[in-house]
Amino acid sequence: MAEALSQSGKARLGRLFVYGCLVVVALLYLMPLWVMVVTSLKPLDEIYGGSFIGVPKVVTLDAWRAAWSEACIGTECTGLKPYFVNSLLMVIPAVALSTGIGAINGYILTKWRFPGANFVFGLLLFGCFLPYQAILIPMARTLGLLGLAGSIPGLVAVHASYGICFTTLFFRNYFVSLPDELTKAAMVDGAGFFRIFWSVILPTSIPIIVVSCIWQFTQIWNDFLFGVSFTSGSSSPITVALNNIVNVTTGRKQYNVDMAAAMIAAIPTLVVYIVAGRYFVRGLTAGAVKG
Amino acid sequence: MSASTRMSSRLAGWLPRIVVAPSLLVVIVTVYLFILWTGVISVTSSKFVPTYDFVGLEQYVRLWATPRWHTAVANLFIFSALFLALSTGLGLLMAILLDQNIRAEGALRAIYLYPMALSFIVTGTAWKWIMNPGLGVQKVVNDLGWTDFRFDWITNPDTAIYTVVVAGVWQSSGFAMAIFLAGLRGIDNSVIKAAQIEGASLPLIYRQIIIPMLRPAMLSVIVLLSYIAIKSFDLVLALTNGGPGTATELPSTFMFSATFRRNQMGVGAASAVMMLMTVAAIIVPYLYSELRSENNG
Amino acid sequence: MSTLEIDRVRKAYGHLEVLKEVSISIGTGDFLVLLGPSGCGKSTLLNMIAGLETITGGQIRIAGKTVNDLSPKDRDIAMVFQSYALYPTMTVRQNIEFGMKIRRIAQADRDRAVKTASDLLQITHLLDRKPSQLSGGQRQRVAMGRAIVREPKLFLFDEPLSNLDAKLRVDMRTEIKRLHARLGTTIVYVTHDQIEAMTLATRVAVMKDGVVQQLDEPQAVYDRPANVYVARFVGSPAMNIVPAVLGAEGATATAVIDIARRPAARIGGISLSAEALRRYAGRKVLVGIRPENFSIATASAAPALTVDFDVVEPTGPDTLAVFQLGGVEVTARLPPRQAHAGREAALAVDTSKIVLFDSETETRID
Amino acid sequence: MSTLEIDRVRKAYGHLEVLKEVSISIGTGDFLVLLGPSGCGKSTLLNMIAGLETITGGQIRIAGKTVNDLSPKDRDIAMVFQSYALYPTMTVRQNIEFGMKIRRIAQADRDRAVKTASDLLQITHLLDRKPSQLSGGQRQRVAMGRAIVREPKLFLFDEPLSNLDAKLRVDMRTEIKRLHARLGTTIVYVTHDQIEAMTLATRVAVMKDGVVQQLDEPQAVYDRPANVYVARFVGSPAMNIVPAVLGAEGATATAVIDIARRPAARIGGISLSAEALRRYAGRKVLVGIRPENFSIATASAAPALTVDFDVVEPTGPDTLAVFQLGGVEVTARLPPRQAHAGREAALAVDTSKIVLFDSETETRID
Amino acid sequence: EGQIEVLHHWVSQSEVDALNVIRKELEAKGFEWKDSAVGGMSGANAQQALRSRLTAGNPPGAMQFLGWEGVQWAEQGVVRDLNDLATAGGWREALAPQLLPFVTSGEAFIAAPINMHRQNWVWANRKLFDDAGVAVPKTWAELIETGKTLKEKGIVPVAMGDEPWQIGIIFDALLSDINGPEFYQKTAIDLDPEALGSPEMVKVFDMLREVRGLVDDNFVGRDWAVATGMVINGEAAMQFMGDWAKGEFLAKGLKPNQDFYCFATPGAVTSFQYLIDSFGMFTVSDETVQKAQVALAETIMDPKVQKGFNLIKGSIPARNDVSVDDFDDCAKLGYQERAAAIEKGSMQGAITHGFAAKPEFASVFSDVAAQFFVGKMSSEDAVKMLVSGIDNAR
Ligand SMILES: Nc1ncnc2c1ncn2[C@@H]1O[C@H](COP(=O)(O)OP(=O)(O)OP(=O)(O)O)[C@@H](O)[C@H]1O
Ligand SMILES: Nc1ncnc2c1ncn2[C@@H]1O[C@H](COP(=O)(O)OP(=O)(O)OP(=O)(O)O)[C@@H](O)[C@H]1O
Ligand SMILES: [Mg+2]
Ligand SMILES: [Mg+2]
Repeated sequence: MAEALSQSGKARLGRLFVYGCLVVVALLYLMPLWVMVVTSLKPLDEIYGGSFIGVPKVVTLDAWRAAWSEACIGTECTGLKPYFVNSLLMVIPAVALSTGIGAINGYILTKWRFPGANFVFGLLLFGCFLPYQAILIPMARTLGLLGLAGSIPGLVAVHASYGICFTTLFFRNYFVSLPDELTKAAMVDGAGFFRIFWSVILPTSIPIIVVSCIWQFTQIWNDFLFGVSFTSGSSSPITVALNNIVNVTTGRKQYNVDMAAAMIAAIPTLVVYIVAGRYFVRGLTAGAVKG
Repeated sequence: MSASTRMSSRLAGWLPRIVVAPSLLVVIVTVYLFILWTGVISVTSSKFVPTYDFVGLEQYVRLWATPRWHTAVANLFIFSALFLALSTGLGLLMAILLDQNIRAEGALRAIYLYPMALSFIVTGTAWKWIMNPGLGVQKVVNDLGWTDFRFDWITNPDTAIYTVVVAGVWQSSGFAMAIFLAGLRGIDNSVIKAAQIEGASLPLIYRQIIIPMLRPAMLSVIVLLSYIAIKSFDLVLALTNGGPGTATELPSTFMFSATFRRNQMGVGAASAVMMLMTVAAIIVPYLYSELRSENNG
Repeated sequence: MSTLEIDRVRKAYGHLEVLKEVSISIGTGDFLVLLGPSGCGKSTLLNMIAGLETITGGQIRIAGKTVNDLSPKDRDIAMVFQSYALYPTMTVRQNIEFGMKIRRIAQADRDRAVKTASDLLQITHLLDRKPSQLSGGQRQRVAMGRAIVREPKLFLFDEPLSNLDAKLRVDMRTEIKRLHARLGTTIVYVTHDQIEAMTLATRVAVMKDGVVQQLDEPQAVYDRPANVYVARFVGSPAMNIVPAVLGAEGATATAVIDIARRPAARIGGISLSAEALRRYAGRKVLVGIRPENFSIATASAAPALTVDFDVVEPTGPDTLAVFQLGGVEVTARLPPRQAHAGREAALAVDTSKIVLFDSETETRID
Repeated sequence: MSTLEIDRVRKAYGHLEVLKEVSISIGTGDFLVLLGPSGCGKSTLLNMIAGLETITGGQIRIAGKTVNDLSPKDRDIAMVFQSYALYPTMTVRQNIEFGMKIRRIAQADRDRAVKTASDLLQITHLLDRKPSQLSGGQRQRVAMGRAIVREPKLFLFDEPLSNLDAKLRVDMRTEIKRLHARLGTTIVYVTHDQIEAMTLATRVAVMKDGVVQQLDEPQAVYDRPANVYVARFVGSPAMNIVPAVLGAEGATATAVIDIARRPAARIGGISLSAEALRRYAGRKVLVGIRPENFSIATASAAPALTVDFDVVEPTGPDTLAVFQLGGVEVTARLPPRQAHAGREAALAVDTSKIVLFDSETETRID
Repeated sequence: EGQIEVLHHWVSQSEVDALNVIRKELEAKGFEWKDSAVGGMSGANAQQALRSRLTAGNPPGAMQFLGWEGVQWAEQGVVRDLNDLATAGGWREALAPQLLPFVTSGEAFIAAPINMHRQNWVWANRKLFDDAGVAVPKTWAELIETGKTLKEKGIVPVAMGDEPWQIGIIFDALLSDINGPEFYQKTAIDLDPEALGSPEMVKVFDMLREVRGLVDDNFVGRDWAVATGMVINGEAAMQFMGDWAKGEFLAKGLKPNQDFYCFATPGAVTSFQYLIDSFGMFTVSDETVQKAQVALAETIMDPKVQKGFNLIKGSIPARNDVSVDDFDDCAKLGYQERAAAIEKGSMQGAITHGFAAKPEFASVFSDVAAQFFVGKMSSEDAVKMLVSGIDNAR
């Protein structure tokens, strides 16, 4: 729709203004990132000497090295490396599970509606708004009963369960806009419930799969509450390790390592945003727009 | 209108329900059963660990007699209102600007979106420094010569909550922007042309025509942002840790500290129930109307 | 190829009755068109034949066998949808093959079937494209190809042409007609476009609010509509329905029609059964005259009425002239350049084509 | 109300030339239809007239005044879009009022204008509804109402009827025609539907690939198309274009056309200028015959050719018969029940309506 | 020989180095140490993790306890009784009696204390004191005066952050220093409503307000170690902080009394406000873990280990019978003052770290003190708020 608006002579000034605004906002947005980057490149003494957000006098990558492979988390001085792996082991199955289940739920709730389907959807949807602090203890008990306590599979199960609510929302709203005739055609062609889902519906849902994966990936990767509650020690996800590096009470904070660690912890999500960001907006356009 | 269909065998007809049942079961247990459990705790005298002796609404009375909880509730309203208004406004503005055929759209979009990707455990520290009058923005501006410039909200209990709003807006407005952008991309070009022919100026066109047309996008932005507002936890912990004093306490931090730091599990559960009720009061009517109108349409 | 019997079929969504005891039966090789306005239940009926909707009451028999409880894939049907419903992520070839793949037909047989169908439909060069790379007409052909390879007993079409532009619609119409002639399969075809119904069908069922108004050959529906509704729905411009008073003149009837600011027109020589003549003589009736049954009065065609033309629309081959008759607006289809807006004209009427309707029940009087 | 002159107007998007020196000029009260297939540049031209697109070259003058550099709102035009472009969040009344509000017209005047327009369009009872609560035809009326209240010098319509169903399209067409008659405003109207062009226009510009092929009165375009392209584009079913060899017989020409498995047909008595006759005698030409110019041979109309009918499509008022002639497929429009598929038939041709084209340049030979 | 998982919230460098003394000793005995650290929020995160794990039936072998935590878990019956070991090792005799409520439950010994921190220290930059010509203050009034003198010279008198626990350290000290240890006992431990609402309490808040006047405005969000850095750099003169701050000075090569002062918060009776870290063992069925638990408890109570640990940590051994000869001057001073305080009854647990009132009450103290400190509340209102808050938590 933009072309419709851009024309005429005085438009040039307007465009200058638009670019100006965008760049200023972008710079403001980048400010915390800049603080993090410069801090991570400074030696600790410089920071405690009072230089917090200025340009570093000495640039060193020690903090990054330390954060990745040397920093102590408790008495284990392994850096973030092993926890990074833990997080990957957690996030990949959890995202895959919640997205997969959400997709099939959305499929059923739109293409195989049964009496009460809307009610079921409403039940699932309300789960999106649950304050998680409220359910830690019962969840711990349940995981204990299931023998999943303190393990990555347990954490995957927790994330997947609560993720279903959001992914179902995403997929349902997307599938509502897919013509029902597609399903009917496949049925006449002789395809069954799963075959239609797998061969016809799923291949058309790439944009919303991307949206769902980005959202879930961000939420699960950055989760701390469940991580700290349901895992321990060497099976912790990266946010818990990050917390242990950062959240020092009666010790001295190593700000440079903290910042480097935070950025290392954020790399996967940043990569996901940058690589898939284009599809993100497209996917939202395609259907997730309805709340 | 849907392909709700019959199949030859009974089992096949039940297949969709059978497939959706496990998810439903999981959600019923992990959401509703757990809510119920929390509700039960809130009417017991539980302190350190759950105990199951019924004490009526005592914990609620206690909760509402706690000044800290009042602060938390008041803050939730201030924070949610400002956070929603500013994130929505800023997101909308950026989306509109980004929609003007911008050359570096991809890069700018990534910049606006990246805060969503970062964990607040550490960006909180960066913000803390930026807002600290002796280190951050105020110092930089003062050093540049404007010595009267003040940006010391974080030091004042009355204004500290606004710093949480600022950081929250920074984190979430990009997401609002993405949804609005998607909405804008879906608007019919010719509506704008029609308004142009009628002599409407660009700001007028946006104000009177395009923005009202973004209502569906607006709704989803508000739903998702409310979700973020209600769950704001890391944000407060990392930025102000509830301080100065208890000035930036929110219900979520209150709940956590009551349950895990103060041995008042009953009060924590009561506060959780209060929060859930607030959420339900807002969300349930909305869900109801959305799903109903879809049935009719 | 087979017969189709729809026997007192009903459909209700909750309290809403969408189809009310519909009975239609057609023979092998017939081309049945379900014609009716939006929302009259055409698609619902078609979906019930396909097995995509449950049947509330009555029976559907394909080739004599009741299929009420069969799933779509067991009914031996193929269906083409208004939106074509091509699988967007598959190529044309995969789209056409999909049903065969599911039925585990060997690759060689599949290739052969695809080849035959795509040659027939002239889409062989498109086989490796995705639907999004096709034009509307090409998509339509692919959808038909997908149906053809199934070699079903029954083809079902749900408004297959309504997404095409006018020009293409005419071409594809002819193509479908030709296909039917070549394959000889029984076809049920849904449309709200009466021209499609007229050109394609061997049998037309005109529907309204879930009730079949008339089931007949197309020309019969056109010439002898069962009621005013059908008369108006079939034909474009629609049949003119003019209030008149009936008079008897020997064995034929005369319709007396008011014309504003002029003496009443008397159109005589309308043939009618003796009994009807007796019953309706002197009473109000509705006179149905098709636009093409007016003509400019000449020596051989005596003038029946004199009117003032209101609007004149040349369409190329013809000119449409609009005027007032009996208090309603009436359209006549005349040869080009013979009508001029605002002018007076003397018109003749082909009385043999006139149809009369009861002014209360609006059903045809014979 | 005013004149419109389009003077060697060009439009290029980068290297892509979309309009190539288009020149059209119409007088006050004219109804100009831009007719052409999708992508030929109709909307682009209309948008340039409206001021919504920049002009690459040439001039556009409204009422004699060059408007190249005026913004849309200063051109005193109103426009109706294909998608209607109603403001979805405003009521019908607000939609109609919006432009007046912007121009700060007093409430009382606004109310009066809305009343007049809505009465004219019979949408008074809809004034408080939102566009989403209206049917397609009602939306169309609202869009027109919005245009009417502006009382512009020039109305622009961009395919305003193409989103309506067939029946409604016919009705709204008549309504627009009537509106034009009543208001007398100059109108530019874009469509790809030739029937609309024929019925509405006082002047038709047939376009192809950014070039105007013919600019004339509708019946002239129909009867004497400038080239094969126009001949085929205007009229439905399209004009039949048959290869033939021209022979001279005195002052008239005779076309000799091959017919498969039969002796060649000789259609004589085609009038042609002496010079053309000389030039084309004995050479290959293209013969254009409209479907309605065939008729079943009778005593008065001598048989010109005997053919085998291939497909026969009854449309109600007429029957379309398809057969082979000169190696191409030809359609004839005949009265109902006179044609039968697979049968032999003797046809007469109205030679006065025949048009000849050069077989190389495809332009008309006079 | 066996493996033991140890859940703790020590994540900073010096804490971890100290902990490694225990770990090495244990590993020397042939046991494997599985580390589970959960830092943050003064151990609340670790508490929460522990609670989840106990609920799930999957407790760690050992857990670091702070304040009443151990006792409360013992009351739930999930903590292992270490009485046999305690008797054999003579723990009771080696520990100050004030500690016993935190490591025993009924008859049972439920935790092995490793160290003792003193919370009510003042750390001061000697050079600034000398330049300003001021001496170590003997009373709070003197301290305030000293501060004002320094402030006039453009020095920040008191460096601190706005975290409630940093404010709490000052409040705890004032509670005892202004009105004596008995008042501290009555208010912070016995929660006597009368004492809580008394005019004496108003005086405490009045003094706290005076201290606020000595703090710069940029204290929001400041880390305690950053504040210590300010004292080291000479930007600020004093800091109220537990003895973990000492490590910062020593790490810079500064010498006690020579470059910096360490002295107790001034009071008529010098108080010793302590906090201890102890390790408790959870009841588990796995025998190898049980063996490791015994080994760990013995290691912790080993005087040699206590010495090694505390030399690094900056605190003093929990055991009274460990020689502090190798320790620095500040530690020696603390050791001496502890002995005196035990006799005078002024060795008392710190509220701020949960060694006085139970957490639900302690948090009321910290809430009120923090809100008072950062806001503009009057002392009377603060007292009222304290009384009603404690009442509400009962
Ligand atoms: N799932 C449903 N629940 C309730 N009513 C329905 C449902 N599906 C269709 N209807 C109603 O049944 C009636 C017939 O619908 P149907 O789709 O068969 O109409 P149609 O004749 O095909 O119309 P169109 O030409 O618009 O496709 C409509 O009034 C419609 O609203
Ligand atoms: N902004 C643009 N940039 C490049 N090419 C364009 C642009 N807008 C239109 N075109 C091209 O110009 C040509 C004419 O477009 P136009 O919209 O005028 O066609 P049209 O005749 O209105 O077709 P339709 O009937 O489909 O509306 C098309 O080939 C189109 O692809
Ligand atoms: Mg339908
Ligand atoms: Mg166009």
